[in-house]
Amino acid sequence: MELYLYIALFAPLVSSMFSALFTNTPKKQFVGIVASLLIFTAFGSSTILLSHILGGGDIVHVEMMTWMATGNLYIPFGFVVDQVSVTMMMVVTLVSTIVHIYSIGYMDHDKGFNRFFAWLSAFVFSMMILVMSDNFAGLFIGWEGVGLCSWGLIGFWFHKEVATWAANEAFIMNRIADLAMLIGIFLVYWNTGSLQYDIAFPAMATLDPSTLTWMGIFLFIGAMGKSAQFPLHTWLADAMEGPTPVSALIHAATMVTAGVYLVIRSNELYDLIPNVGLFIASLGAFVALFAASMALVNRDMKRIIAYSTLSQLGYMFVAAGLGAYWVALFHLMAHAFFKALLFLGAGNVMHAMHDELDPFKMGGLYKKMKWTAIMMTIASIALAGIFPLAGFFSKDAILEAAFVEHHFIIYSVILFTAGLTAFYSFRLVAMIFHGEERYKLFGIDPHEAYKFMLVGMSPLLILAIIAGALKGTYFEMITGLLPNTEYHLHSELTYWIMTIGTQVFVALAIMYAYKKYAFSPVSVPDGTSKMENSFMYKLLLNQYYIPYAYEEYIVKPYNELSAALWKVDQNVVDASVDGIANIFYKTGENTRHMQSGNLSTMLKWMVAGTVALLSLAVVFGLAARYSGEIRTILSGLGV
Amino acid sequence: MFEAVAFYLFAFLTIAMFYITVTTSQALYALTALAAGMIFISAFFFILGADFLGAVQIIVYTGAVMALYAFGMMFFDTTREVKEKQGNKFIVVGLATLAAVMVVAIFVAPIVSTNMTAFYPMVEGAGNTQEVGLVLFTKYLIPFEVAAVMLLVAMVAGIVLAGKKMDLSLTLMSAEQAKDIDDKDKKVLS
Amino acid sequence: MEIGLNHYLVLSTILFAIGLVGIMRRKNLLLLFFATEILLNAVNIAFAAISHYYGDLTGQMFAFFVIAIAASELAVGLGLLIVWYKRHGNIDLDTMTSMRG
Amino acid sequence: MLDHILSILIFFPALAGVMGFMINKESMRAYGVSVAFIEFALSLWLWFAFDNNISGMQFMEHLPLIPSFGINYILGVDGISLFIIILAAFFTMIGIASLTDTKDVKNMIITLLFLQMTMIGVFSALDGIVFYVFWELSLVPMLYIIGAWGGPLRIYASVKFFLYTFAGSLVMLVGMLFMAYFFYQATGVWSFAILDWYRLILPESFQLWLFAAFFVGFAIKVPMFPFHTWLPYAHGQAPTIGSVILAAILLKMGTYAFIRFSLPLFPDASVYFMYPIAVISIIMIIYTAMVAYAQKDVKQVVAYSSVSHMGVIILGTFALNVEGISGSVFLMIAHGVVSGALFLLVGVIYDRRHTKLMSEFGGLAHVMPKYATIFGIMMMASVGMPLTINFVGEFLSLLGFYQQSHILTLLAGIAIVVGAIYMLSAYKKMFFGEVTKEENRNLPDVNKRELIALIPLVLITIWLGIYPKPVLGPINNSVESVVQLMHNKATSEEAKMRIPNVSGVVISKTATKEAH
Repeated sequence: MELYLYIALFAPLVSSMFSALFTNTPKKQFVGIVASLLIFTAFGSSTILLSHILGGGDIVHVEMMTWMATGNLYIPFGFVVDQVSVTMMMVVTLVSTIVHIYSIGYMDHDKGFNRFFAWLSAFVFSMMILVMSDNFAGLFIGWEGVGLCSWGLIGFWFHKEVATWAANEAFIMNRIADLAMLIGIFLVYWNTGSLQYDIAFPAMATLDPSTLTWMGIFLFIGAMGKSAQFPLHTWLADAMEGPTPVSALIHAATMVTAGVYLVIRSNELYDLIPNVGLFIASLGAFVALFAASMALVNRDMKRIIAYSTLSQLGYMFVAAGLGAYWVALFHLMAHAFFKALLFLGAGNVMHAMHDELDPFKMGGLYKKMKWTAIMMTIASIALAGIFPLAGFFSKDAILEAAFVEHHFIIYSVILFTAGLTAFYSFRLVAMIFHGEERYKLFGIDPHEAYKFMLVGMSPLLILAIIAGALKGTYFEMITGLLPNTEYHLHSELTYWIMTIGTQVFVALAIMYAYKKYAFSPVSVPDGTSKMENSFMYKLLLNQYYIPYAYEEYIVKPYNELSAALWKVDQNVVDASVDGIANIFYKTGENTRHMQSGNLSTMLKWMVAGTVALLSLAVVFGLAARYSGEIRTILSGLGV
Repeated sequence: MFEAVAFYLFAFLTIAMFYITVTTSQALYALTALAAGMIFISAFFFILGADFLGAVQIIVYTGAVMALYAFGMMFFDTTREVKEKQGNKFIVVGLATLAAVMVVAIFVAPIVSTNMTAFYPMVEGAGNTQEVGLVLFTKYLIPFEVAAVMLLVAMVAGIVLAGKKMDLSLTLMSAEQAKDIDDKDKKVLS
Repeated sequence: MEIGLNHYLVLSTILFAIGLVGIMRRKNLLLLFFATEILLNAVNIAFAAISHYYGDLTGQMFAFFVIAIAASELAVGLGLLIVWYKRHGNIDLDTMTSMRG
Repeated sequence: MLDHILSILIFFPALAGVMGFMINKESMRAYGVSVAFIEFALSLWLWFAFDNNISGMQFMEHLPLIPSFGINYILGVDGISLFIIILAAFFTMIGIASLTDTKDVKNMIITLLFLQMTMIGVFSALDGIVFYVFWELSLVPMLYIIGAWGGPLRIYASVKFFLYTFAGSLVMLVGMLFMAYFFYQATGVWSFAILDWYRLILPESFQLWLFAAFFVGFAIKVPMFPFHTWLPYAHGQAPTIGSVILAAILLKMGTYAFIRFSLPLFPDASVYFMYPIAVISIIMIIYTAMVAYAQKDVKQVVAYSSVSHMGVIILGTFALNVEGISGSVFLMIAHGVVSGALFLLVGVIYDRRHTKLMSEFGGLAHVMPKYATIFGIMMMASVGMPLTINFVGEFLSLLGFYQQSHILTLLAGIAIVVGAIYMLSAYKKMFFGEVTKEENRNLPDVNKRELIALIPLVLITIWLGIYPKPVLGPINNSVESVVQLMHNKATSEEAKMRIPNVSGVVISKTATKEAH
């Protein structure tokens, strides 16, 4: 099994390095194909590992080599394939295989084709390290690695100012969180003496709760950065400047879920500190609502999907925070499938619309892009959580968990958000595929994507539909590692009322979206309508003015402070050094007149100098001679 | 008693002579006063029983040094009154006194405070010259020889330095002529 | 009245002071040399006196060497002085400013 | 030969430098490269022959110079100095190989060879006076390099560099003399041998003063805030090769000396001053990082970033535990490689455009993709990306210091955020966007000679990032013995508590035994 582990881990690295060889050469189709094949190999190995684990096999745990060892610290490159990581591996390799295949078509005309695959495969490698590592340091390698690849991929079109800006923003914002994560790791090390999961977690049980709380908080702040939780969320929407496959893979399916993975991985820690868990859940619920509200009015297709991702991450944190780790992981998995599908569909639409992102300028695309439309619609249904698609099972489980745990505020918030989710998803679908063909006004001639891209997307489509059916198998497997908290309502009746109620609520939201955007005329907003001028609309459209606030109250002061500090450096620190030098210089300059060249004067100075030295000698001589007496006098004076 | 009278007398005379030396505006007076002062100092040496040193003092200083000065002065325009700008007298005198007191204090303090024993005690029953000879040619032989060589070198140096163009009277020469000679010197040297 | 070492030392100090005054006052190089001689002689008296009162000949030896050195210094110094005078026509200290800083 | 390998390492370049006067101009570069290569090979041999399991000094040489004052020519290496010596040899080689068409190449190479002598001398000297002599001598070639081959303000910069560091080291010299005097007082024999000093247990009040005296010398060299202002000038005016050597090796003298002198000699004072120094380091980290962000000149960005990283090294050193000190020693190597490489990279673009202003660039990734890639790798290493060399050092330094203070570590950790800010924004300004300046449109990409210099650095950066063990192992052994020594020597309660007791007690004793 170890062989498969290594194949799964290193095939993406090989793919990345292979593609990197061709970075500076013109586009080569085979680079994409080879990369896709290698990632598929990784997928195959992951599948074998999954079946091994499913078949009740032992956890595969290897230690490749030492990384850092000094003092008592010992960090190896160790990898573990257990129930949690194998699930993540499956998600990562599956989605990335599809995205790789899709990218062959999507990046067809881009001159950075080869470079794209190098970055993309590197990302997969980092992600694999992240999920497979058996210690916190290894996790951190992957953590930073995905950050790096995300930076490279958001800024892939580096000639665009916005893209590079967004890349830097993402990187720096993640760095802030990484700092907290690093502190969390230090806390773990100094308190448990190891960074290995299998040593550190059992050792935590005996620790002081306040230490554990800090540990949990710092690790969670780390997770917040990667998973773009409030207040570190702004980078995710801006990250949509990257190529769409990147958005699908990194900013929907895999990287952003790393935070959730971390919390799930640290379940033994968070079980000990339910207060932090509650905080995580509350923040998750808040973000779910907060992000969904921003998605309601946004006019950028990809940003809408990004906000929906954010919102769904909130759901996952609700589950994880409430201790329903397996539910969180299940939602993570299901979400990866339908969200990637949604993004890839959006990519098709973008391609067709020549990189136009405003859904108001689309409409009626169903006729031109039938398959894409079907896929996106199904993905949206799954996202909305309609029976029997994937979203239903996972989201319903989260709602149940919140209800059973008696966190009714959280429950009602996420229930309400579910309605919002349905509304904005179908607002998007309706505006893109139905209604008037507004794109004609802009002289665009849309076309369906390549066949192989659509075929490549189909596994996601299937999984988005049937993932729910896997819930039973999944539950059996995952509870081998995670706490098997099952959430059963006390009465059947409540369960049915809740489920059906939710479904009806969601369906109504969908219908409302269709009514408003598909069956009634939609015009391109020009800032005149009453709704557009309302306070709420503006607030939502400007993302609660948070990016503005960051710009105004953090970025600008930082710039100014930096400039000011530079001035300080030159005019205070350096100037004082030069000032000291100048004192000597001036002294020399002023006493130069003593050196008049008049020997007679010099003789006088000489005698004066002799007198001075002699008197010093006398004084010190006397002081040394009478040191005892002097000391008595001084001590008498209280010195 | 005799000793005291002699000491005070000579002390007064020496101080007076040297005072004249440093204050007078006539170079010849200064020279004469200095020579006289030197002879009076030798008197102290005799009083202190350092007969040999006294003799040397008279021979070297009054005989050789003063003669050299006198000859040297022939080259210079000594009839001219020495004009000197005067600075602050108090500073000069004050500094001088301070320095003198401290030098003497510093060097003498250890001698006075610790009971020094003589390294080369006077030999009983021998004359001063004999004693000096004994010490000088045993313990101080090498310094003595070095001093001899130094004197020789100094003599040669003095002759070489002063002896060039002795046939020309530099005092009576015009500035141009002097310069010509000077230039020739330089050429020869280079 | 006994004349002691201190008397001689005081005398030596006075003479030394006079010499220093001369050094600082005099502008004529020749007279400056005179002042140096005074300094040396002042010290010689002290040496001889200490030698006498401690019964140690070292003091006299030193005085002896001082005289030797004074003589050689004079020989060279006077030579230099004459050369200088030949070049510049005077031996005034105030005109020697080539060492101006 | 192996018995005298350190002397050979020190004096071979100097000798070769003297011989260099006889070489004619055309073949000088080949001569310089081959001398530097032989030297590097020798240093590798030193590593090969180095016994990783011994924590004390190895290859000791002993030659009396002024025995009555205990000044002897004593050399030796341990895990702490070994790699800096190799790094010095390596960078001299890289530097000479990558020398571009500077005027007076011959003199430059000779100066570099002399500089190499002094650098290796500093890191292998085990006698206070010999150490001091090399320490001061190293200023001279650097003064020439800045003063003769520098930019328009070179005289100011070089004089400032010289006087500033010189003033500091004089205070250090006083400290050393007192140390030897104290040794004399305690034992009746004079000795300047560092290993002898190690055995002294000083009273705490003495420790504080001596620590302060040594600190001034070291802090200016490092340079620590607020003594850092000579560095940007020196870097700004120095030619590429000067900056590379300065950043890669010369600055390490200060941090190395902290570990060699301050910690083992004054354990109580180290504990006493730990918090103030940590605060200075943190100011240094954040403040210089922000100043770096405000720079318009890319070389100044790298210069200030280098100061910022030195802050982390100091912090790791004053963690006073094995993790932190090992980390800081490793970070010295890492910082040498990375900032050296960054200065070389800046030199590459300066050779082409004769400007270092970032506003003159933009969109370089289009025209010079290889250059952008290498710069990107080095930038990421500088930012502290895991699996690059810098991360190992930074991680360990911060991890170590976390044991001493949580909140200060959190503040110091801001380094990874602010570091990313200035580096990424500089990278963005230089490489991203459209090509705006016409002059940039046809810039040639990195050429062979530059690649020869840069590729090894990239490889080292990644190799030691993934597998630091060959370097970290020996470092760890020696650091353990230093920490143990400190623990044994510490007199105050607090110091005993702060400095951990490493299990391998025997090691430090053998180390001192070898000295005699």
